[in-house]
Amino acid sequence: MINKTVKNVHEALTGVKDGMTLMLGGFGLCGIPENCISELVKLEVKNLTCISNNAGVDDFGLGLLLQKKQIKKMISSYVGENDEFERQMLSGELEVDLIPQGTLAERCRAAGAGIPAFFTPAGYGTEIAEGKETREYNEKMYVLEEALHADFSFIKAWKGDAAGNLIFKGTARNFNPMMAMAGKITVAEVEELVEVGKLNPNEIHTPGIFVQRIFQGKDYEKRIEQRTVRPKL
Amino acid sequence: MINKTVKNVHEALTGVKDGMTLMLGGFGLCGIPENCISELVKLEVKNLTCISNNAGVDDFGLGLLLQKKQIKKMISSYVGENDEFERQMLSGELEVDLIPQGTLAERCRAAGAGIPAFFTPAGYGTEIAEGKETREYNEKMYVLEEALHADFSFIKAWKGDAAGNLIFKGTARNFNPMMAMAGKITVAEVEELVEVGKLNPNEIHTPGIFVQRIFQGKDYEKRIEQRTVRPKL
Amino acid sequence: MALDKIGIAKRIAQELQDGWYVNLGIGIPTLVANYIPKGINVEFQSENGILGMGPFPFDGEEDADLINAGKQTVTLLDGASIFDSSLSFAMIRGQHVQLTVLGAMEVAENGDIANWKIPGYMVKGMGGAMDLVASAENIIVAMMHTNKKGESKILKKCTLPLTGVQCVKKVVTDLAFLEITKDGFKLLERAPGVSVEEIQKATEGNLIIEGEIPEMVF
Amino acid sequence: MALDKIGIAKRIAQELQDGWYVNLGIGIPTLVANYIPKGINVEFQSENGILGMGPFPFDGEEDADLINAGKQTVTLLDGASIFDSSLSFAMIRGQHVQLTVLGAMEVAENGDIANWKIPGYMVKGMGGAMDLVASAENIIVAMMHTNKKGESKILKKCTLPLTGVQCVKKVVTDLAFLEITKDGFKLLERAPGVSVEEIQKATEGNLIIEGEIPEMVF
Repeated sequence: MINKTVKNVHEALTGVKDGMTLMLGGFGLCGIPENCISELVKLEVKNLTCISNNAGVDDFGLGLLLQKKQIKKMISSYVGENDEFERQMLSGELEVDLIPQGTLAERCRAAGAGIPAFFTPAGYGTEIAEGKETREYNEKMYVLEEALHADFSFIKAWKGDAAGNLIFKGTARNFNPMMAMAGKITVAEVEELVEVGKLNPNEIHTPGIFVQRIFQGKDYEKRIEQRTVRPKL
Repeated sequence: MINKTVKNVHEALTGVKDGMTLMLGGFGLCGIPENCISELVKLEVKNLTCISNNAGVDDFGLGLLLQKKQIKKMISSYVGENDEFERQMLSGELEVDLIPQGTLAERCRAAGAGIPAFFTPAGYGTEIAEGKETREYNEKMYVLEEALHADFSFIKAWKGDAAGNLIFKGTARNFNPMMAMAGKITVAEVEELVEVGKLNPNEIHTPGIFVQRIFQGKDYEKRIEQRTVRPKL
Repeated sequence: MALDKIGIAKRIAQELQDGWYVNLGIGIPTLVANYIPKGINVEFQSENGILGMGPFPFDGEEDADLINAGKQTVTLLDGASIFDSSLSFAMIRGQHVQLTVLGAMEVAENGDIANWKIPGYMVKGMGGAMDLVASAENIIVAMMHTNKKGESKILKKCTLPLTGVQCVKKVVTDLAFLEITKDGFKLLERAPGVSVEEIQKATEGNLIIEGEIPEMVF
Repeated sequence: MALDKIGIAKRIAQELQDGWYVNLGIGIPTLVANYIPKGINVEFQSENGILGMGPFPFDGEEDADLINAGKQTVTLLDGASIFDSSLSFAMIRGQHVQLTVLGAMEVAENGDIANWKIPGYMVKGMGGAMDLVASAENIIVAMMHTNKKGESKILKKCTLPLTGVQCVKKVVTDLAFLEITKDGFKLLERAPGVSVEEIQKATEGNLIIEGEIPEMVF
């Protein structure tokens, strides 16, 4: 077994530098690497290109990096819910590349899977396809999209082991597995780091080969963006 | 919940016709849809194009269909271990299309994922790439490969429910999940059809949306091709 | 009388068919889930990774790790499954989802749709909309027939940046139920009490009126 | 004396580095797993869907649902994981596997490899070999230096249909340990008791001999 455990978040982020391209798992505030984000703020690394489906809210998630102006460019599918983001974007301080959500997911997977490019129908005939190669298959038009790599990927999982195997919980899975595949160095923070051999090999979502560093995270806030409920009967 | 249950293998194969393209899960004899193969033999459908990583052995797996000369064309990555196959291939009765294993897996997934084509490095510079578009990305050469669809996909899983959700066991998973995605009609046979709600949503390998028909299989032989053991200490 | 949002959702719900997997967009489309016709089984797909999505949780039972694409806390029904974003969009792109319902700012008579960007305004992104409209074989748009100034949003040609081309099949607005044909918007039904003339007036795109146009029945 | 299969496997095993994921082909490469250097942790990947593959099961404990790429019954070590074929080849194609060891019929001085097809003979297929050789950054070939007729299999140019181009990095044969450089096969080590002349004679491709060539040390 190859041991991927690191002591803490500080050791996990060794080597993160100004100007790097980072992927961060999560959908909205669900399944985001809270510990890694806090450490990125602490490290004060700048000019980051961040690839994440969303950009957090003003005071949580990637919003924390935006407040400190650490992000030069965001690559996302949806960036609402964030006033500081809007301000920086409209003022031109922040570069934003918007990508259809399915294309974003597939471009991450492609990078991890050694597929440099693939055709997708998403965005054909729209400004997203401008300058891109298009092609017809079975009377439908497709756009050629390329793999999307990262220097570091920051992943949040529910359970993990020293071999780097990960299991996610509910919709906190989302982009995490593909981004784990696409990072040169993938750092996984987990709610529960279990003994090797405790995870059922059949139930592992992300095999350890995609994870270079893993640590037990702490103080998870797991903030809910839209608390929608029905009254108890 | 959309109920995919059918009574038995006979009902499950309704609509299978001469000349169709079929996908069959499994690697070697591991994870093959034993019940569906038996029923295909019984149905005496002919001129089939079969997409499966291997072609079985003489008296088991796809070998049973070969013996009855029901297969016109095999699309596989490796077809050893089968004398009748060899005879039919060398005599020209059987058409064979050999595809690199990873490309085969990815072409099935692509079909199921609405991706008509993708670039892969496998086979570049070999006869596999002849007549295919090639392209350079980051100083490496890639071949363009297209999605591979099937009229029917036959899948073998360990556990399943009426919603069509599947869980595989060990390496019997192999090609089954991708082939489930690529069939116009996907038929799943399972060792254990459990009550809906018994499978943990977090542990499902193939979500029910990819399965059109499911039934409780029976009489699994699960033959071992190479029984390799070490003596008990 | 023109339909309210619930009326639009109710009319769209009538289009659901037994055995369909359905993706509902944010806003009016989400309401469709509340009006599934009796005797029909459908499953809702949420593009952040749920099949078999259920209603909101009971107060106190919400789980931060279980949200829908609108970031709302939800529940799972029996038979549900969870998957990652790439498999989720594999389902969508691979046309395993039979119906997509989403909102729009504009729809054109050729089926073009614009719903993600207004030049000069903050652009929040397309989320999964571009994948959904480019992939679904069956797209129903839920929208208001006109904007706040009374200008038609049912157009000859979209004026806003497109989300997808020639993809919308049907449109349910506060005024009418329209089908997109090669010649334009075919008027299928009128909202209760709304006249063909009112619909005609509110429609900039080519409106095809054949014979008697029935009122929607609820 | 020329190495036997076990000797070849042992020499290749010395190349393993701590923390590597390794894919072993069928035949001699499989034997490499038996000679992992002490103090080194590696994990074996089997392309049919295993990471952390262990030894053969104890007699009576074999499981039909747990086989390796050679269709042999195997076991899982602690920390193992199981996945489908598409994720397995994602690992391979995406270069997450640090070393691939496989057999060959021919290797050329530019790193071309032929190991899947002999025209006129029954072709069994390439299995995962084409994906492996096209993807791996580090490929070691385990093979005999010559064929049964004594003809070299270490060539200027492959005569058989290729499996992959310019991909092989190192070759361990019964006679020698060779590295492929831009100028040809660089002789790194001799099998115990085998002379440089013997190796030269058995090598058709350009053989680069620089200085004293050490014997392999086991």
